[in-house]
Amino acid sequence: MSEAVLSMSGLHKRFGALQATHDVSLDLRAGEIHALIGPNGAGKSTLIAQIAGSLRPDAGQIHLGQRDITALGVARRARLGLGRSFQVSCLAEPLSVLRNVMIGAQALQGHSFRFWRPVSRDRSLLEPAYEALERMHLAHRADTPVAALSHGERRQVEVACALVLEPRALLLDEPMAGLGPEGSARLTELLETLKREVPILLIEHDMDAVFRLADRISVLVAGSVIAHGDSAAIRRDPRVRDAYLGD
Amino acid sequence: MNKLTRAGLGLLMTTAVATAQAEEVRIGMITTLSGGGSHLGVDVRDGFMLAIDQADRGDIEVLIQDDARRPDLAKTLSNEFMQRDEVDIMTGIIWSNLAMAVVPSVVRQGTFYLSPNAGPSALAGKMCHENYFNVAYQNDNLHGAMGAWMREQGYEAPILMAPNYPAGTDALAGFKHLYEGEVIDEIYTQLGQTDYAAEIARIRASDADSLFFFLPGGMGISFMKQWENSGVEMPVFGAAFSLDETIIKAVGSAAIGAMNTSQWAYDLENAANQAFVEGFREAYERTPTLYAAQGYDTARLILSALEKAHPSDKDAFREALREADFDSVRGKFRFGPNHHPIQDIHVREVVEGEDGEPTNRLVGLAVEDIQDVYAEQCRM
Amino acid sequence: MTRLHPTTTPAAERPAGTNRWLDRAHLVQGGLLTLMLLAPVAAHLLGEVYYVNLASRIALVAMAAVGLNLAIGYGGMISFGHAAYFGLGGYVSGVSAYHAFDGSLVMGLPGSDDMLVIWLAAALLCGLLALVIGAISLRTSGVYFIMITLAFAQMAYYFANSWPDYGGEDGLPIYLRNSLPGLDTNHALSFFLVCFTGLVFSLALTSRLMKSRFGAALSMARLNETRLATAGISPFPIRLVAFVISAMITGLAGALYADLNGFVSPSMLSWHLSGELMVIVILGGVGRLYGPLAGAILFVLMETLLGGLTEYWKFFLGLVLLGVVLFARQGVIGWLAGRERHE
Amino acid sequence: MSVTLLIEQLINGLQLGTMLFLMASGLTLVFGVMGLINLAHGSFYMVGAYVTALATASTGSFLLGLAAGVLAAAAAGAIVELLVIRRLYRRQHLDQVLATFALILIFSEGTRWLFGSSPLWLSPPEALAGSVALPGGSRYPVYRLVIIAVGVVVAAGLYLLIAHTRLGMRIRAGESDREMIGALGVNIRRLYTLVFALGAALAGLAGSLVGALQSVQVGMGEPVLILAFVVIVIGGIGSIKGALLGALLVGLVDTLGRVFLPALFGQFMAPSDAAGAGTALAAMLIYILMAVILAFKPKGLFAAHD
Repeated sequence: MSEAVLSMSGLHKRFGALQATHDVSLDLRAGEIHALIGPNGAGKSTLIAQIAGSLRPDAGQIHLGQRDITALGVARRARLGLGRSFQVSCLAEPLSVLRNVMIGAQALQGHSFRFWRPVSRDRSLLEPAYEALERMHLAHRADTPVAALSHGERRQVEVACALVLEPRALLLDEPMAGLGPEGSARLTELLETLKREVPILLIEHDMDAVFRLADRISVLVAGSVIAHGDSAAIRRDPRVRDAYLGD
Repeated sequence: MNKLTRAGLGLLMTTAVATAQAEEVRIGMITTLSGGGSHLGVDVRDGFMLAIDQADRGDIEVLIQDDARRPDLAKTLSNEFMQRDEVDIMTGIIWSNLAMAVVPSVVRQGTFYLSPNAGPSALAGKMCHENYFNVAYQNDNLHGAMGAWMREQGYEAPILMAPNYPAGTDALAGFKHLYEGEVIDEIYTQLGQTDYAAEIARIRASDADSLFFFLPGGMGISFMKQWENSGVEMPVFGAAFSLDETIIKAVGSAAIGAMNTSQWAYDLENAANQAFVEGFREAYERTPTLYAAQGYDTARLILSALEKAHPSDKDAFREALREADFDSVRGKFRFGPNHHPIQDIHVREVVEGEDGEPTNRLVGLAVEDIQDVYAEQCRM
Repeated sequence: MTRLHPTTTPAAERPAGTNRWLDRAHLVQGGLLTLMLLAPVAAHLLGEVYYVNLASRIALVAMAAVGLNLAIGYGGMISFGHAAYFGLGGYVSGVSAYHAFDGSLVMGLPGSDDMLVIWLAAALLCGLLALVIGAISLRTSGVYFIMITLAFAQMAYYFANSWPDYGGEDGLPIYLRNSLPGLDTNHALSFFLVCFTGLVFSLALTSRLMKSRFGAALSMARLNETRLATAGISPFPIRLVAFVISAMITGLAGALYADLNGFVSPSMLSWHLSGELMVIVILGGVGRLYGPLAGAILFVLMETLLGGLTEYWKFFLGLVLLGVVLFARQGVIGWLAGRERHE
Repeated sequence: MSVTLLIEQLINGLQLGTMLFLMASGLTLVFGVMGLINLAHGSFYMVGAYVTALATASTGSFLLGLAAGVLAAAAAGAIVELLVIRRLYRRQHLDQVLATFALILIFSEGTRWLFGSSPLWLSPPEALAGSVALPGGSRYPVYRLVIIAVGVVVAAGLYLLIAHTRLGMRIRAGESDREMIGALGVNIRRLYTLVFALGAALAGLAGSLVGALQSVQVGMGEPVLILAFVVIVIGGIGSIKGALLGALLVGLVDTLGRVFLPALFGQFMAPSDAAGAGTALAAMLIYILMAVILAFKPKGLFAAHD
């Protein structure tokens, strides 16, 4: 069994009376896709926010490799190799696709207090950005403003933005949402190859994609992980059926 | 650009139209015509233009600009007058801080400046200049005179109040200089403050037998209204800046009984003053304030000097100004060595006028021939 | 691994079929700068010193607004307190000249009437002040940021107003314009050229800055803070540094402005001035490099021309501003040069 | 300092606070519902004071004047909303700042054009002109107590309006979700006009009441506008409760600072220096208060929403 790249243990988060995260422990191992599913309101968003660093857990730890990142901010976690995409597209609309991706390459090369050299001629930024777009089959849209992209294309840009960080772990929040069947198929194919380079924590609504892709699945209900296992085990688990059908 | 347009559309009727005379005189007036405190500038302008109109000379052109009470704008306008319009004489500034921004460089560059109001101590002392004349007063004059008068009247424990800015601290220093006795306390307020409840409570709680305050413009109006309301029984003294005709009209009955010092009063008995007050009332349908009187005197001083010399002959014109050979509306008027007035300061009381509105009435003489203390520092 | 576009520059920088120096935006920008330079030279040749000084004033107000535009337009930090830096720059100039004039010391240091020394001091002090103010203010956002920057400027204003050593509300005159080695700064056109250089410098700096990695990060901080953080760059230090640079540019303009007027007073620190700079930036076009210049030309000219026409000039100024905001939505520069292109 | 004086100063602070609340409540309401930064709020304050002064002078009745002032401010608010403000809701804050700044210029100079530069006369009505005895022997102006009472009534009225009426429900809906109330079938344009006019009326009420104690002149709205912004930022923008507490806090801190700081500095400085330094610090005090509060609570004390 390979070592965990990303691991959470005993995460708790409470908003007033609402226990949004209750004693959640998960890990992500090299070479796998670990899917996190759960009905609406199960606390997925809160959990992602804690992993990404925009929300502090009340208790528990998060490790990236050996390092405890519980107290670090979003930007530090990203620099340490935690890449993520957003459920609702989170890009700078007026800027070109290329500029959105380049900013990640820039972060990777140390601090941004470089005031003189124009980025538009900076090959050390352009090359990795094009490379990431290439992998998402988006190089031809590099100069298009994000505002002019289709919904599916934006999701692809999101993933490209995460890839350019050369991440050690990827956190993808519903990447399939709104993609047509063709787009979904292409993304599925990509994730299959990608997981060999970087393990993926996949939050996804599309159950077909989850059962096809995921090596392991965790089910989150009302803030707690109620089931855990491979797709076959999860399909059989009565508690999961309850949680989904009992709604 | 057309010079007449520049002089201001509103003034077309009153500005003498420039005629093709060789010896034309051009006067630039920078004053406050918009925003808070603009009634002072309007009065100076109206008094000044009344005298110019009465003189009925075809060779004087007056250019008027609004400084909006901003030092940097006043500075720009003074450049405009000097460098573009090449005026011979400048005048009009109301506020000390604007005068400090404009006057030193104007007079250094050889243009005459006659102040119709602002009289900061620096310009009377260390920074005095041969081309600078103050036709109003040095700022301390009225405060000092009130100090002297209150002492004479037997007040033993005055409490003083002024805004915390140079004119305010100067005012209290001027008062104490001639009062010469101990004061109970000095209260400094904020510039532009509108609520004085806290200060009034402090005054009420003190053992003072009288209040001397300096709060020009809107500050004075707010204070007087709140003072009457508070029910404190204590005689109130000030300088005319805090109790001019415009201000007491806005304050209403609350102003009645307040005493103030002024170098001029509309009921001073002399021929020049009668002509002025009547003429002003006729032209503008209101009773002039001391600012109007100062504007009027400034214009009359210029006119008297123009009889003797043209401003291009600087030495002769300066000499003519220094002689102050005109009938001032305040009666006696002459310049001290620092080109600031040596004049009588009168005491006025706010009373109910015939129309039921408050008005100032002359009560007596506070100090005869007052001269500012800064004159000794002046090296001309 | 495939490298498809390793050497090409993005096409968005070169719109197909147009020479980039001949499109409308560049013509307008070049035209504004040329006008800004040639009009005072012409005025000088005609002996109209006043217009040369007016041009200096426009150049400096524009430079201060260029500084503010870096914060507001490029950084998305709506500062309502840039008068603090404009005024501090002015006071550095005034106080230094004051001590140079009478030979006394200020905090153990002699005064200086050398503009180079003054500029350095003004930039450093404004930067330091902005570092402190920014570090506290940038914890807030939106209207809170607007108001906290105003609060700090108001503190500076009241402090200057009631500090008697340098004249308080009366202000501090600069009797002799500060000097610059090898140049007669009292000569109106020479001084204008100094101001114009300052303006061009601030424009060039902003332009270069916004094309750099720092600029890319700052743009992203304004457009999408979360994207920037997710990419691994903390927005706070980027914003703070931009805020400091912005304050330094505005402070330098203030130092020169005090020299132009021969005078510095607390009115340079007042909220009216902060508001005026903000109005100039919006009037010209927020986040457009040449917006502040267009705004300053229009604003200062209206102020001087309308003021000569009618006593109620501010009424008409208000109408014009309202017209611009309602009908010219990209500001003057947007109206002249068209919509902005993003790369 | 005696206890009586301290009590009197506390009432003074309370009274200043109520005045500020009248201004700030309208400002915060307009921001909360429409997300609009309205610099011209001070102009409605001025309109209220001017119309009250003119109407009181011509009718002889302060009460009629007051009613006229409030109505005029509300009408001015409605007209401005219809002509200008409603084009600004979807625009950036910066455009709102420029447009409402322009409105200040138009209102101020327009007023001066119509009514001249001289301040106008306005006094409290005879019936409220006197003072009453405070426990401890000091006296306090009746009119200032009336202002406190009006402030309390307005605060209670706003609470009832927002918590218990249909209009209030729509206002609350508008605060939490601007898209949603359109979907609820509420005539959103009319609601916005109404709320803006209500805000203007509150400013006009403040101007009318305070005009009897202060100088009624052009530009009188600007200093109080800045203070009102300080108040709503401290309280948390959009929150009426925050505006109330912020106003009382600012009123008390400002009043007590003006009273105590000069005395405090007098402990270790020469009296005349102490008065100057103490007053200077007192002038900065509320801004220091605001900076400190925002440094620790970046969204004010009672932020209604983000």
